[in-house]
Amino acid sequence: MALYSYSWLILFSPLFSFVVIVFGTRMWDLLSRKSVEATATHEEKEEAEEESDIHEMKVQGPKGEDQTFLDIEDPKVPRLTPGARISAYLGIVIMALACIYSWILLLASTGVIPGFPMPAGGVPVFSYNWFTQATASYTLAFRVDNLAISMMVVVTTVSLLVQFYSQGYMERSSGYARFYAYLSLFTFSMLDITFAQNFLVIFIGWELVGLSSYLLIGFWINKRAKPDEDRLSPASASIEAFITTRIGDVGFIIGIMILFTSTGTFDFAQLATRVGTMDKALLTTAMILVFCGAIGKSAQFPLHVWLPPAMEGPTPVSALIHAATMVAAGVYMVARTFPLFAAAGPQAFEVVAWVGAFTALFAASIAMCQRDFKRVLAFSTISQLGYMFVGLGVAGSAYGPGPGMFHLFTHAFFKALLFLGAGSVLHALHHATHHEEQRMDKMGGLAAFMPITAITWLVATLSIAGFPFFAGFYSKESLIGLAFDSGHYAIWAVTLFTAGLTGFYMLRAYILAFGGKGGAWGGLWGKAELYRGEGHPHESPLTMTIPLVLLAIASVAAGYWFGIYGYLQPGASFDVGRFFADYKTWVGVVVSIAGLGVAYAIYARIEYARIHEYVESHAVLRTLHRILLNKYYMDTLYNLLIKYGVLGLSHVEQAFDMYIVDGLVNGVAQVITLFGRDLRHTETGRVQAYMIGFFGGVAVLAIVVIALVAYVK
Amino acid sequence: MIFTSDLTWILFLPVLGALAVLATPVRIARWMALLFSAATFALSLAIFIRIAVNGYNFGSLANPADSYNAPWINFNAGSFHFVVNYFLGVDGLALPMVILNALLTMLAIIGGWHKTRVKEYMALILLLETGVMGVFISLDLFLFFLFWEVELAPMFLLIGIWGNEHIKHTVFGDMPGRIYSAWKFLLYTFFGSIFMLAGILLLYFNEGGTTASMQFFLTHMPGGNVSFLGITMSLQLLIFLLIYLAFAIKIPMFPFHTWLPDAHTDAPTEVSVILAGILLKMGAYGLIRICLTLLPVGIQQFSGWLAILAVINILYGAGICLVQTDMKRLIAYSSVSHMGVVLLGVAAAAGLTGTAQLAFRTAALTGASIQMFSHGIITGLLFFCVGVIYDHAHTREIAVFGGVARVMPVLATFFTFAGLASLGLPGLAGFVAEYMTFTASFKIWAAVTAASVFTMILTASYLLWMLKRVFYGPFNLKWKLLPDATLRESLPLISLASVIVLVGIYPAFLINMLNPSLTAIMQTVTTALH
Amino acid sequence: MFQVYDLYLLGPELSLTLLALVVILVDLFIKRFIVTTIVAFVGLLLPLGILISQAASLDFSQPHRAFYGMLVVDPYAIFFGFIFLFIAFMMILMSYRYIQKYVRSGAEFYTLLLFSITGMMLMASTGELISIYISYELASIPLYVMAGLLRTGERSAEAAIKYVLLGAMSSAILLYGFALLYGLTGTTDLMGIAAAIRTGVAPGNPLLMVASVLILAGFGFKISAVPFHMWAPDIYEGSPTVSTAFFSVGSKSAGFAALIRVFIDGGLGQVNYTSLLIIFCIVAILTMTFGNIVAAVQTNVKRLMAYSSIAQAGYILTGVIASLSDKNTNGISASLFFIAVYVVTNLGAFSGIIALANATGGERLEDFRGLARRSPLVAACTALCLLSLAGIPPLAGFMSKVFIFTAVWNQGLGWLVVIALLNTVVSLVYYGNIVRSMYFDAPPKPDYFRPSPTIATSITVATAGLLVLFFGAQLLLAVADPSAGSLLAFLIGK
Amino acid sequence: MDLATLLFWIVAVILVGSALLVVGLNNIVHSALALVVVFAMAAGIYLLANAEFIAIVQILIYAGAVTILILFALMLTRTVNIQTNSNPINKYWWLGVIISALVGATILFAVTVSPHFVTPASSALGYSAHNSTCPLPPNNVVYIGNLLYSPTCYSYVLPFEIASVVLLVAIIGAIVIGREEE
Amino acid sequence: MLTLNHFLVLGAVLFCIGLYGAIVKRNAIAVLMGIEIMLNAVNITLVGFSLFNTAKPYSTYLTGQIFAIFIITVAAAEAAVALAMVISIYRKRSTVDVTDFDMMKW
Repeated sequence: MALYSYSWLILFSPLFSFVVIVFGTRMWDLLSRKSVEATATHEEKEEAEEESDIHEMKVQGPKGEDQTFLDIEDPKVPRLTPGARISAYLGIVIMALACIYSWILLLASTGVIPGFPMPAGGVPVFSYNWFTQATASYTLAFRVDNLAISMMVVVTTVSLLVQFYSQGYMERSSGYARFYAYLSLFTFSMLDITFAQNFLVIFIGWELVGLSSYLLIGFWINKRAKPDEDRLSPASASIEAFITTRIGDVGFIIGIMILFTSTGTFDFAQLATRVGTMDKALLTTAMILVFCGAIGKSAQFPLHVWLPPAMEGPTPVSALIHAATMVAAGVYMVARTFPLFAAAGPQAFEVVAWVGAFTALFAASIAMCQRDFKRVLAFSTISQLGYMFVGLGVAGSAYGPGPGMFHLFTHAFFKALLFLGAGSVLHALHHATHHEEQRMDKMGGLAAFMPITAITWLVATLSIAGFPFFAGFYSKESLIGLAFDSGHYAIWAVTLFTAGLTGFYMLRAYILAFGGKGGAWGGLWGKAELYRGEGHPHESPLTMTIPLVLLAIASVAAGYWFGIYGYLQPGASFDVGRFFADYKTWVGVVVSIAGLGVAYAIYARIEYARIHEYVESHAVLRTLHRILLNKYYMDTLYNLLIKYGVLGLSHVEQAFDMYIVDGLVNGVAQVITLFGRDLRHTETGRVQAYMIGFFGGVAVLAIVVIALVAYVK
Repeated sequence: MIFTSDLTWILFLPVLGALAVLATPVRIARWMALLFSAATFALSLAIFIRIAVNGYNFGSLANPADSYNAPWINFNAGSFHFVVNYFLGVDGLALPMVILNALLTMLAIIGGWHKTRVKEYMALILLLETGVMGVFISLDLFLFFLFWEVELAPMFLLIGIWGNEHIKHTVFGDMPGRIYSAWKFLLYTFFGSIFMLAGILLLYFNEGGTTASMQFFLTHMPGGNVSFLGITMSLQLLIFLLIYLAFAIKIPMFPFHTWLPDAHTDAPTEVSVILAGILLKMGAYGLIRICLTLLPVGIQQFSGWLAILAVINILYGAGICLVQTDMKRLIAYSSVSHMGVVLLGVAAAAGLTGTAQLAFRTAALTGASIQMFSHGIITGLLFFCVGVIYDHAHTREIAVFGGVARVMPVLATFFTFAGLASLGLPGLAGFVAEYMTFTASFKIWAAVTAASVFTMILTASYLLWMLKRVFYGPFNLKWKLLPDATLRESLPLISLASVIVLVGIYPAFLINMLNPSLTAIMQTVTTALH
Repeated sequence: MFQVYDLYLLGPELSLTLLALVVILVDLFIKRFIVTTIVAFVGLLLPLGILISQAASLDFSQPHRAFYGMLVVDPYAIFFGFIFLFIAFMMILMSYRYIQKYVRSGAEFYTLLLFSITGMMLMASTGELISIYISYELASIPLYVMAGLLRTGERSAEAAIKYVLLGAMSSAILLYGFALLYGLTGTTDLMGIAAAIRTGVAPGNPLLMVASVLILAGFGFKISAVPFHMWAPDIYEGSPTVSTAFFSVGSKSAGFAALIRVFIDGGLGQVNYTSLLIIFCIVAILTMTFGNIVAAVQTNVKRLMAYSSIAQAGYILTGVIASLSDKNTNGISASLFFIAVYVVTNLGAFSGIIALANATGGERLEDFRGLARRSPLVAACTALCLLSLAGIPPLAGFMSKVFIFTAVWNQGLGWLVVIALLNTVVSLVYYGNIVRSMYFDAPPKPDYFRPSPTIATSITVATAGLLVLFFGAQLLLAVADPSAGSLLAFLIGK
Repeated sequence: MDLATLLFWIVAVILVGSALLVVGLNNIVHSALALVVVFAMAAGIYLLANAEFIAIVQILIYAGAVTILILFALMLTRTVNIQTNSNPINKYWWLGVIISALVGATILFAVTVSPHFVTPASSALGYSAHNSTCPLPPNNVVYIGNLLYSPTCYSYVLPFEIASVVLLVAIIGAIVIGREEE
Repeated sequence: MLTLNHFLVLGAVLFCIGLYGAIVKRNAIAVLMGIEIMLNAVNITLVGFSLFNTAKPYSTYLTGQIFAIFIITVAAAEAAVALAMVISIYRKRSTVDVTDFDMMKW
């Protein structure tokens, strides 16, 4: 028990790092820098940041005047201050401790370390009451149970690796300490969700995750947008991420409100017992609304639009967001509230499954045509998250959240690997070209320069594609099969098809970046001359490659934790024998390999430029390519909606304020003034006019009074 | 003697300060102002600590934790009595407002350290503090009304003298913005207050006309119906409407809100801070203290409309923020939106009869009360931030900036922090209030609350968008020499940010302070509406 | 029976008359204006002393009457006596420098002032129509002259002739009203009139009402109630500012003193109460509304103050209305309180205007620009006085308004209160406008001027008075109520 | 119709006629002369109303002093064409007609329909200023003298005293006004 | 038979005429003449009342006449002041036309 109840240490350790960095090391840094700057000469100041990343751009100002803007991509300092270094080490060490603790918890709760059985219903670790009155209670409560531990392991592990990796990726960044602070905050937010015992806490974590992503995506504050590459500025991307997910949050909180006002509690356990008395339709509505939150955070259709631009953040952040934290939050939340979904009408799970399935297909189709290295991964994430929701939606109470969480678990590792690998590539390209480069048509053959990255990336590719015996194979094929078994044949078909697409686009990306026609292993292993960009890339430093290797191992190994079904839901189990015996498993494998094969056939066998020409020359393909490249024009549609719908309405309100409300008020004032101006002219200055007024008044009053006396006395 | 009560001192220390400021040379006057405002703040904290130490029972209207009652005017002529008592008291509802007032005034004095005509400025700020303080601690309706009016003149002068010279209102000739806005503020508020007086008189005479003590009306609620211009309504509703009009203008509630953006745009920073931070709370405080507590039947009959107006406030205010080009105007409209949350909470608290859903209604009211406090500090912080950037750049036009976080990292941090607090980020003050209000109000006004929640999107949009346009994105070279916030300018920022975090992560101290008061209010309401 | 004791009761007025004569004699022999001023000022202590001794020594359980009931010394009269003496003191303080600069015949100004004060005190303390009329003329004729005393002034002469012509008209109509009242009741003694009306006049009698209207018109002229107000703006504007100040406070309070005395003591409201009430309400509403709305567009401050004084008269009238039904004192108490506060406030405001006029000669709104920079004391005190007139706390004006409206509300006239309150919103515009000029605008010249010591004293006293009357409202109310009560004692039947 | 009535009618007609002349004549001097007739005829009316003293006072003060004053003023303010149109009327004359008529009509209506000299019940009079028991004087003048100055019987001594001050004030005022600028 | 109404009607008619004169005559002295006629009208009314006073205790018997005497006195004083003013303004403006006296208005 004590082992579990001290797990709040895990929860608060990243917060501790955050606080220490923000108020300790960073403040120390700032203060000491101030004093340095005060004495520094002009030249020294210039040295404070390398100018290589800074570009001037001329822009027409709002009033037609010329304005000069500085586009600063990734400001670097000549050397890191001690404070910054300490910040990083602190973050990493603390995260490592937390990670170790959470692994111990996992091992203990699975029984590998005997003697610490997890009590049913979990162990409360920390709680704090805001307000309680009769049936309404607002309490911050944290609890640890198996589900939490499984998620906690993912979060801490990936965070640790990302933090470790960032030492290399963020080298000499002027925001080094800030970055670590944000990473810690991000981890804390996610752990908050993980430990949540009730909707209040999960919502807090939910929003904090939004905040952390906002901060991290917008980490490079002065970077410009690149419209020619269809890329937003980090500042815009961060807002888009925050606001889009908030749209989902509205549904989420309305769902919470329905549950809360119907039962008087936010607590998951209490809710599970109390929802039985709720109106079924209302509960179903509430759960669908709660799922809206997941749609937003996990970037499901139609709120997926934030995720691709979120790639504007530093790549380790992308890894963290996509693998372990933000997007996983939605899945975790549905898993966490699984009993409530189960108690609701079947429509709730149907919605979850269908949204997942559709998103999986939708995102996969877009991913096929993207040119941006990271964006392919972004859409692959969206697609894979769709799988997870399918897993949750079709599982039913027999399997519980197992299938979905299993895929989340495996996906966390291989997707983190993919992103960190991509980061490694970008890092190398940045060094080679001295500017940011993410377009795959400027890559190619990179395997020759950076073998570790390439091989680990290939492992991850195969894993995500569901190649047999990699981690993704188990988690993905099992939930596709589950869709069929549970009678969702359409979903099964869709996910199956999507599996093929997954293989296609992942291998396409791999070959475009690392391989190419004429490379070794039939084009899978690139050569130096296949490189289409400038400069000479090099393999990344050890701080970056070590996490890649570790994750590559995990990308295979994670799939062998078959006990996860039973771990998460007593009674459920992953029947390995049946899995291998099932023909559907192998159908899935065939489809995946078909996808891989097609990709191989096209991209490893044909030069990239020729493929492009062919597509451009073919009307149908060209149109299709355009549509997919532009993501079905969803962004355009949303932009129009905001510009003319939302802002239009705002302008109408503004006009209403200005002309109707203020018009009325000012009008009254003007009428009174005019009235006064007229009335003052009764004073003509002529004394006899005054007499007329005087006696006229007397006469009128006298007449009135005579009339009054006659009638009212 | 009235001077034995600390409430008297909290009320008159600022006046003494104002006199001291006027009497001393400029160099000393600033420190005098700071000294007296700090003393007031310290005194308010002392009251808090004294009560907190003694078992944390902050009492309620019927039984305030600290009160003082002395006869002031007691005029009797036959059946006519005009009785005004010097009846002060703080309970859990008033004390947070008192502390907030003292704090923000002190910070405003720090913020306005280098104003022109600084002596008058400091003196007026201090006088304003007294007026507002009086509103929060008077327990006599006439006294309440009196203090309600006291604040007018200093505010009028503060906006008019130190306001923005920019001519933008051409309706009345070339009137500089500061003058137009000062007028607008003055006339709107005064217009509202006359109806409040009418309402108070109606209430006063209906209940015997022997005392205007709020405690008295707790047990003597008007009943019956009145016919007015052919419309029959309950007497309480009529009184409520009359009194509420003043509060509605102050809060400000749609459609009486247009004075606020103008006043904020043209007022100097520190005055905006006080205006948004405290003066708006006077309306909300009055709504809870007088309308809800003393006129539960009236407000209950109006609560449906109140809820609808609340959602209009929330969404309309937020929506209009999106197209603002002036930072202060944007924040002003955001105040409209945020104060709507208070309205919603109160509407929920009054929304049902009897003890139905009492827990949720209490929670909603608690949320609304926390919102009052948290909006005060958050908007205060926002305005201070705008003030810093305005002092340095001499413009508040959003469009002319870009990426200035590069040269103003400290300010950018605080501004972003404030923006995040304002959009209801957990861990900060705004979240506690909004979350409680929304979740609890949903029980009473489901559709309205559900609609209100959409403000989450809008609030995030306009705030982050504004921050982005000002601080983030490519850096506009025009501002390369823009200095960051100085230590003096940072002081208010730091203090308010700390309070925001404190309330955000440990709201219990505030909730426990409010709880006895609000429970008692709900008790009254349920008894009256049984 | 005439008794010597009666002379004691007449003491304040007698000594004032004496003082007026002394002043003119002193001027005759000692051609130093300062001496005249000091004599006038110090001499005022005598009537003040007598008044104080009356207030302190007399037993007011019964009104003290002298000269066959024509002189009534009751708390009401004493209350007004103090007000008028206060006005006299303040006027001498305010006018010293101004007279030296702008007014011819300084000593005569004081003499006329003192005579007028005598008349006003008598207006408040006579209980018989003939005496009231004569007092009315005694108070008025000096005013006509004072209007024309500006040294360089066609405007002043014009104001004087307008004033005298209209004044004579108004006294003619007042006389007609008195004559009709006499014809109706056969007596000119107010008590007798009240008794006759109570027992002899049937409800629905038009003569009583017409007489009331004519009397209202006559006194309405004095208090400048619409539509009998039309003299006020022109004469306020054209007269020497010190005279204007005196008109605005003296003429008005005397008018109200007599109006209330005649209508309440004479019991005119005993029959046809509703009709009289409606007439008064019409007049009051017109007065408030017209005064406020037109004041809002004025640019000459004296003219503005004229309209302001019209509007204020409207408020006071509501208080009178509240007591018309003759059975309660609250309306009159409130009115008395209001008048006292109004006097203090207006004197303060005019002190400011005079101080500015002394320094720059300007009295238009734009002359007030930036006064806060040029003379902070004057600006601050003027602003406080104006805000008090607008009814902003913590100044006595607020109390007086709240109190009068409360009293009116208590009589079931809530709608009248609402109208009056709406009017106060408009009034805020023009009072605020002056404050705006003084504080918001840049001064035309960046100079600094110091008000003369006398003006500084008067403006400070007035401003301090406002604060004192605010915090110590209870004290004044405690005086005002017995004063009002003494007026009603007979009617209530004590 | 008795003699008094007949005389009344004659005097009244002359009175009204000359009053109309006062307001109607275009020559201000003629108007002033007609005013003398008005004053004289008014004195006649007073005589008919048994008010001999007032009649004499009227002749002395009005027909004498005031008329002289007016004539002096006329001379001192002589305008260019005193003969032809020294006494014009303004453009409001029609309003003047209406308003005078209305005022007169209302007063007449009120004064004629109402009873006069309603007697108060003696008990209603709480205060007894009138109850002096003085003998009825032999004639009007003595009676008036008594009423004005008597220290023992009911007399209007206070207004009389005030009136004296009014006259003093008027003298001072007229001098101050009339004095040339220093 | 001479009745009270004779006097009252005469007074009212005279008052109207005086009022008319005061309102329409442009010469300030003529205005004053009108006012004097009005005061005379009041006097006639008072004297008439006095004649028909039926209440007649000692003190009130001749009140109307006393009133009239005071009116005559005061009216004379007032006339003196008014005429002084007329002369005064004539010296400054060379006119006695009251319609010209409109320097102050609005």
